[in-house]
Amino acid sequence: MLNNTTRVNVIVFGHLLDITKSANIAIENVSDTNELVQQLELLYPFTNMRFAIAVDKKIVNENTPLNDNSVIALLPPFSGG
Amino acid sequence: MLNNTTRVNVIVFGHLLDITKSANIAIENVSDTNELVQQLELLYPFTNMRFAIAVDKKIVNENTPLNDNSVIALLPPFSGG
Amino acid sequence: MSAKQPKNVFVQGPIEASFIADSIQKHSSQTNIGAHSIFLGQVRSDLIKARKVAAIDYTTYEEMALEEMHEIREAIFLKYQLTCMHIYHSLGKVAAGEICLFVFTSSKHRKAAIEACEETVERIKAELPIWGKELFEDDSYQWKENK
Amino acid sequence: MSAKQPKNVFVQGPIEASFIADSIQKHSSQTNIGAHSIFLGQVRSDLIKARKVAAIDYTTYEEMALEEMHEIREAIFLKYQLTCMHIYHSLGKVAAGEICLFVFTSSKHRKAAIEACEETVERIKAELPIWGKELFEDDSYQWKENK
Repeated sequence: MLNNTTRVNVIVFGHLLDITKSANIAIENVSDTNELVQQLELLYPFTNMRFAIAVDKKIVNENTPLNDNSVIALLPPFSGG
Repeated sequence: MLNNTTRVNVIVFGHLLDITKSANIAIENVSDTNELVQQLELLYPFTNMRFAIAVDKKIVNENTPLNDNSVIALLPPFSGG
Repeated sequence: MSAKQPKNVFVQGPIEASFIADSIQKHSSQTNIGAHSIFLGQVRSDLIKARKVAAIDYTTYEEMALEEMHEIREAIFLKYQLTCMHIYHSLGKVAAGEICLFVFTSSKHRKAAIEACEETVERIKAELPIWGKELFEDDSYQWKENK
Repeated sequence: MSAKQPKNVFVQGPIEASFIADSIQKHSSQTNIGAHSIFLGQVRSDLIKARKVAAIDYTTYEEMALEEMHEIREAIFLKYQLTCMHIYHSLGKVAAGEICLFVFTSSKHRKAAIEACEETVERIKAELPIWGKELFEDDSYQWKENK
């Protein structure tokens, strides 16, 4: 099982795009959303940015396990209408 | 002052028109709205008909004196919109 | 823009969708508006004692209705932060499926427009001397009663 | 008529007044409708730190937004006696003065249409993953924040 690294696709929206510059980020070796956020914070200056996390199109409020096919979205506060 | 008879113009709306057949009725010798209603009830079968009375375009809820130029409207329940 | 001048609100016959579109379009130059709330009353073909409503024929006591409408308008403008308000009510015959009432409020933020529109509709129904005569398909009629 | 099928709600660019008129017109054949309630969101040219908003550029997480919208639609149909409900939101650039949101509810009596429209607008603003980027006249921008 050593070669079974998790690779998740992260989609980025709103003002977070100004920081990532890219709408799609691949992150490897993360098993849950807490680990994902830690990884992202190493890569990008996300400090003080407010955003929700959706896993497979559902917003999650607690640490959530991820698997190889998870689609994670980083969602800044909505401003439609 | 004997020849000084009050003559008021009564405008009729809605289902009351089905009874009066006329939209304008002249009524003489009435000094207030109570007297007017009594006169009208002698002329028309108004029993059990619900209507408000407007004197000079304002709905009156109490007996109101009339004068020679008063315009009285008989207003069944409104049903606009 | 102003609640000061009495305005006519009556339209002969139904209110057309194109008229509503024109009213909306006219507001595109007012770029301080963020929200519009619109209420439309449409004539229903209710079935009453096996007779179907084909149209409603509206009459009013116009002089009184315009004075009342002016009072309602002033009260609504005092109570809500509106940019503008437009009200149209049909007179004469309006067939089932056609529009007989058009209330249109605009404001910077949605709350004022939505609440002002709703209150205006309620006041119009309760306070304007307007009567609807429901004309049935068999040429009989009855006077409408609002709930 | 049905809340069962997911429907697309997104429109590229502004929502035109003629599109709104067509939507209204289409309901004239539904003679069981007595009331329509419409909410329109219009892009304001707010002045922010001496820069004027010229347009808003809307983006969405479409797959998620359509699922959320479907849930909102089902909840509203369960809660209110509606005849129908139509919702459109712009994507891409909408200039100041143009319409970016169109919510349209219809019912037999006014209460259901009015309340359903208001609740739907609130839920759209709070729950749909949509972001507005305010484009200023000087070509700078900022991300919009809803109150």
